[in-house]
Amino acid sequence: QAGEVTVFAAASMKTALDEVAKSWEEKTGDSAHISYAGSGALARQIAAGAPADIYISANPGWMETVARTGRVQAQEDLLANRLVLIAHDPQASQVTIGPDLDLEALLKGGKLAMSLVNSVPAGQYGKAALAHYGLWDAIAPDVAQADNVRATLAMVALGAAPYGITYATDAVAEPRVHVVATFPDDSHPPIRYPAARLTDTEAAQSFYEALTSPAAAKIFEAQGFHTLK
Amino acid sequence: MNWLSGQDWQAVALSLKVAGWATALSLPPGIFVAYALARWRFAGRSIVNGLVHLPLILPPVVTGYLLLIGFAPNGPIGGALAKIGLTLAFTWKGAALAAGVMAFPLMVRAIRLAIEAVDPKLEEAAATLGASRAWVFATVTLPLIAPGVLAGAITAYAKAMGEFGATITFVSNIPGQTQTLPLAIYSQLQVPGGEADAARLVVISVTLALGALLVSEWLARRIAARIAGRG
Amino acid sequence: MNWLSGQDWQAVALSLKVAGWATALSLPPGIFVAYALARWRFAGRSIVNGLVHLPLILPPVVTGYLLLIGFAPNGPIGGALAKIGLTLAFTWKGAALAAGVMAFPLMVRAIRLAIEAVDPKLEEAAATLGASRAWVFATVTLPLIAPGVLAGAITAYAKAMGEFGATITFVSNIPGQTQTLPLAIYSQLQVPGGEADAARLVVISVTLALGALLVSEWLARRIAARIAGRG
Amino acid sequence: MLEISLRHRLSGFTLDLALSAPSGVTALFGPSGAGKTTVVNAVAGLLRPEQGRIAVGGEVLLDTGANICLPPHKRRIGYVFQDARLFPHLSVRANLLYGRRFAPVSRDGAEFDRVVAMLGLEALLERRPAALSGGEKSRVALGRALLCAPRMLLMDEPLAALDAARKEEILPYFERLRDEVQLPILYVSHAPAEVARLATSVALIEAGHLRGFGPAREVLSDPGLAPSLGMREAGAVISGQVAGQEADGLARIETAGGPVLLPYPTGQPGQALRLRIHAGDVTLARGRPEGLSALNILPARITQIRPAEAPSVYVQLALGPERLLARLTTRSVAALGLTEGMECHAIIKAMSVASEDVLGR
Amino acid sequence: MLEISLRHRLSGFTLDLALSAPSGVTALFGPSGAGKTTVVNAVAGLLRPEQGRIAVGGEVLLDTGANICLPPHKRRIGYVFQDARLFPHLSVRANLLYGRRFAPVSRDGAEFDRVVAMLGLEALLERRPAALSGGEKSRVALGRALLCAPRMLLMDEPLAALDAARKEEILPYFERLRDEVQLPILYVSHAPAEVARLATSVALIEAGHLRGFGPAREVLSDPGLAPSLGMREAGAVISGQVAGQEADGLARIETAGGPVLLPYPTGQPGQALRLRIHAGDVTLARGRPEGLSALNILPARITQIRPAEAPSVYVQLALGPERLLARLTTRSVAALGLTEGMECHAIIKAMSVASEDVLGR
Ligand SMILES: Nc1ncnc2c1ncn2[C@@H]1O[C@H](COP(=O)(O)OP(=O)(O)OP(=O)(O)O)[C@@H](O)[C@H]1O
Ligand SMILES: Nc1ncnc2c1ncn2[C@@H]1O[C@H](COP(=O)(O)OP(=O)(O)OP(=O)(O)O)[C@@H](O)[C@H]1O
Ligand SMILES: [Mg+2]
Ligand SMILES: [Mg+2]
Repeated sequence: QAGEVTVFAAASMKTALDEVAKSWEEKTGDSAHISYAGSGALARQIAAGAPADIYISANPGWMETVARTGRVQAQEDLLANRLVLIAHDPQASQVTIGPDLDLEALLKGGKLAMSLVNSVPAGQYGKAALAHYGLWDAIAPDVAQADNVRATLAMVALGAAPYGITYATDAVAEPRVHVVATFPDDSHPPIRYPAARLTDTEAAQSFYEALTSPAAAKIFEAQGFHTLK
Repeated sequence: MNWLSGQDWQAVALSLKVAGWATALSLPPGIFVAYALARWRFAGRSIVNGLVHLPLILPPVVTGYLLLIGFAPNGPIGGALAKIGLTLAFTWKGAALAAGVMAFPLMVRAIRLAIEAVDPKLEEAAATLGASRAWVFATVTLPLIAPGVLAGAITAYAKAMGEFGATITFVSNIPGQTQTLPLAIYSQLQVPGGEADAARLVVISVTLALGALLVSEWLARRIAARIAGRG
Repeated sequence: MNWLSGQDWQAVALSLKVAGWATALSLPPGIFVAYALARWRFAGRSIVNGLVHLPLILPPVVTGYLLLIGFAPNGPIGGALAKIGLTLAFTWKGAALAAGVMAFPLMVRAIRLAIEAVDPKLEEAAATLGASRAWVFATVTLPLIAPGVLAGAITAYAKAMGEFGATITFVSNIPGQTQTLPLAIYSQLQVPGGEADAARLVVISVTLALGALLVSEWLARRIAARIAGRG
Repeated sequence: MLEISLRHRLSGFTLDLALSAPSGVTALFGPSGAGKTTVVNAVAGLLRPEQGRIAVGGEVLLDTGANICLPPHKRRIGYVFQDARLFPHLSVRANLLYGRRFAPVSRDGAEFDRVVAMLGLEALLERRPAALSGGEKSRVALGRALLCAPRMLLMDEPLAALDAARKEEILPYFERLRDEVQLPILYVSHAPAEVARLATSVALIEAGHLRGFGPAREVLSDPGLAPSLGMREAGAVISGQVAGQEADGLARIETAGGPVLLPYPTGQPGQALRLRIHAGDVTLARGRPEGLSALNILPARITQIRPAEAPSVYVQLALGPERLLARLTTRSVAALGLTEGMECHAIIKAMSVASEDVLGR
Repeated sequence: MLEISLRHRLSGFTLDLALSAPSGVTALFGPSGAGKTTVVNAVAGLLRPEQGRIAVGGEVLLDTGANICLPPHKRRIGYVFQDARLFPHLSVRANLLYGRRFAPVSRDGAEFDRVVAMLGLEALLERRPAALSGGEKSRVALGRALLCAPRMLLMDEPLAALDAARKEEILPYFERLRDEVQLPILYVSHAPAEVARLATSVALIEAGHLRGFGPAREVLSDPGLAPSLGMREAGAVISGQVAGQEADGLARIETAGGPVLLPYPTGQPGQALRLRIHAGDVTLARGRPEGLSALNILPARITQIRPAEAPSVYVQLALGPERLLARLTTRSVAALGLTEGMECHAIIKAMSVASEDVLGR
């Protein structure tokens, strides 16, 4: 009899995780139901007793919330990501991230698209990076914060904002944006995607293992993630 | 049709089910509350009125969060319901509850306006003919407010079809169980280049809601024509 | 008060401004569209009706996305407006637009129901006394639908106070410029342990909207009492 | 028996009256704004007066002292509203049948057909009220109240919107309700002819107070109240008994003043009835006049001559125990030398007593 | 001049009539549901008939052939609706003044005061319609139409809800509008007395068709139309001229049949007027009777004896060029041996000609 697994995963992982799940389903004959939403919403639901078998967060902070419920059977950091500066204009020249970067000149009065800098991980990392170079205070008033990375990406893709800060994984898949710089890893806390197994069913264990299989790693890396094994 | 995946069809079917139940189940209390607000003077009237409007005022995420707190399996109401075998959290029933709660103020507003437009003199006339209050309501008030009830129900249905924030916060986004059309659209938007897929779902969602809207308009028109003596 | 940060106060002030303008500016077109839908038979009536309801049916994110496409500085409408010095994207004006668009269907529904409840015979009577169509509307229809207009406006205001999805998608979240209360609440809720801060803002938001609601109820009641000859 | 005592204040208007009427039709008569509808509403239970007591046939409907106030639907009172108040969403038929469901005894279909035929509603049964003319609406409203098997009827100007011919068809039905079904009726009307024809008692209301109240014959022949009734309409009511129908179609009525001939059938021999004789229609002569077309010449004695609006006077006549009222010019009184106590002849044209002035009982 | 020709179908009812009335008051008379309100609505522009033409004083308001249809607010027609249709959100004062703003000439406040006083609305000016009685509502509706300075008035049973005394105050005002202001009036009524008093022309409508139409005096004295007018109400209209007021208050009117005395002032000497004499009020005698209280005894010649509802007949009399109608029993006709062509005397009590039957002009 086929097993079932319910996965709660950060929305930004959808493309890659769908593929991983598909190949897992094909291999095992089991089926995976993946609920994509914000990491925080999912964490709260798990805390409230949601029937999730696996949780993958885009934010170590929410993983702690889940851990406190005592439901976590196994946990590890699954993936890492990098932060990039993207531009709408295909002709935009490459820049170097550093204390001398004149973002305001780049923006020419436009907005810098980011995710919510106090609550969405991509925004938090971006703010930390800009602050690291002492750029944040000057640029803060010109930052347009979207509620998730995809919305940030959409702003740049549509040209509503000339520049934006997103994950490398998001920039890879969107042809209408161009990466003009990658933030040095030491400019912000490490970007980690922790995964946790919340139940002991066979399917859950099998899926949890599949996440770290070489096949999965290939899929994740094709999307621009770094695998941590 | 090959341009919709099986999962998409699931979302369509689920949305129809969720919006249908949300509308159907909130209609009787909607009518009751609207009637009470329109016609009765009771202590706490303002409080009831405020409560009804709350889902309109609150960001949907907050409403969803409050539902989650209340109706989660380990929440106060959810626990009690679980004992009678009714699980709302993370099921389509919960999605219907969220949609119903979000649509409730719209429904009540429409029905209440309709009730306030009914001439109490007609209800008095029915009473002198021997009809009790309940009977007057069923045979005079209700038929006269039918267009308003229809308007309220269809507004609620449309709202339920489009409800996103409270639903994803309360019942999560589980394909086949709680992934309604708006949630499916959201999921698609998370995929780079998913806009085309999302657009298809948007078209379906709009078609379903507008279809219902047109049918209801036509119905309301017929009712009005009958009352105006043209039918 | 020390339990609200300066940024919170900004959000409160901004929300009031945004909801106020959204309601005020959508009122005249809301009345016009409601009147047209209620009383005129024209080709494309269903289309207009469908368009008006669209923001209700669509997930707010989609509405916001469509607004972004249309009104971005380099978008078709946004570009034209920019030439006359009106920037909507990423400004509070855009937030008002988003809130107004989202609230529009609710407003139109309420006003339309009220118009449909007005006895055309009274309008005929006014016409025989020499009043032109516009004058009949201003002196007979409008006063009679005042409670419905009020209901529509207040529903729209409440909705505008709570609007989140379309606003953040269209004008994003810029503290002091576009961060309305719901956006502030949402940001708080995204932080582990942010519930307490969110709750404070929810209380403020609810107070502001319910206050307006109560005032409008009281006003509507006075108007109704005047019409019923009790005032 | 209908007992009403009410006190109720509206801004700028105070209703304060008490009356106790015998069974039959009690007419409420009075100028516009006098308070008639207010009284009727209180009886129906649609208005709760500040103070009052209302009892019908011994049953107390309202007693503010004892805190009794039956809700309208428990009062079983058929009310014909001044404005028709038809249910706009129901067909005429459904409007008519609305009250049937609540009737304690189930009425047979024959009753429905009878009322529909009397009111001429056959062709309208499937219409909705919006597609009716003003008079048609008021006929449906009338039918609806009649068909709810009430134990009392309230009628607020039920015939105001109807033409004379239609009234003529409906009034006998009201009389039957009063006499055969013994239904107490509270009847508001501005038409003295209707009041005279139907009413057992008449209450004259002015500005919320009772100006006059009593048996119909007394109130209607009271010269002091005549102006309030509308000048042309003062007149007395005399009783009689049908003696028979003569060969040429005239009906013969025996009265205290002698036989009176009327130009239409009035009922079975032996039946008691009342004739309303308008004061303006009575001519007096000292000697018995000859060669007149007028058929009814009754010997009478002048009991009272009372000045009315100049230059006219009311002359009250005794026909045996009955009273008749005549309105003459002062010039005629002088020319004929009429004085109180004098014997004379009252001349009444058969044709001037309209059939609406023949009152059953 | 008022020209109306209409064809309009409603489910189960077809209106098809044409009439061309001289200036003055045109009365629409007929049973409930005959189509009176429908005609009036068409004139007001509230109903667009399938076919038709309507012109007032030469101006075309509607001509379906030429595709002309003035909207209601351009027609400047004051309409007193059968249902009052007051604006519920406006005070009585604001209701009354609603039309003033659109009046081409600004009316002075005196006019307002006059109308308010006539209708007895002084105490009600600040009330809202919901706080008015039925008759008060209809008075306000009347005032509202009168005050909009119309070039024509449509009145659909304006007095149906009013008592006799109030009617008596309002009717002279209507006469003044007709005679002094020369306002054309289309007047719907079920009360023959009102029609007789006001109407220049009478249109009798039955089931959507014209049963009779012509000058008031002809229609009202046409024995064939009498049943439609309500039996008691057949009667002729004769012209006269005020000769003067006698010392005892009686007014003397010169008519073709000789002087007629009436018990109230009727106007200035020399003024032309019309008297409506009810057929039921005319007594005939072959010789000149003596010792009667009746003051008016006019020599006449019988021109026609026509059977009416058995056992009565209509006797048409010639008073010079004028026609009088008497209704007698067949027995009286036989007893007196009345035949056509015979000379006789018509006896009319001064008191039986009510002031409402004295028609200006
Ligand atoms: N919408 C309609 N559909 C069908 N028939 C109608 C409609 N409106 C009116 N009628 C019919 O048209 C006829 C004429 O109506 P109208 O109102 O003109 O009568 P009326 O002469 O004014 O009668 P009343 O004296 O009772 O007011 C009536 O028989 C009525 O039933
Ligand atoms: N809500 C109210 N507030 C103040 N006064 C009122 C109210 N309702 C009625 N009235 C007054 O009460 C009085 C009596 O009204 P009612 O309707 O009983 O009169 P009515 O005798 O039926 O008159 P009509 O013959 O005109 O119908 C009127 O003067 C009216 O103006
Ligand atoms: Mg009344
Ligand atoms: Mg009519």
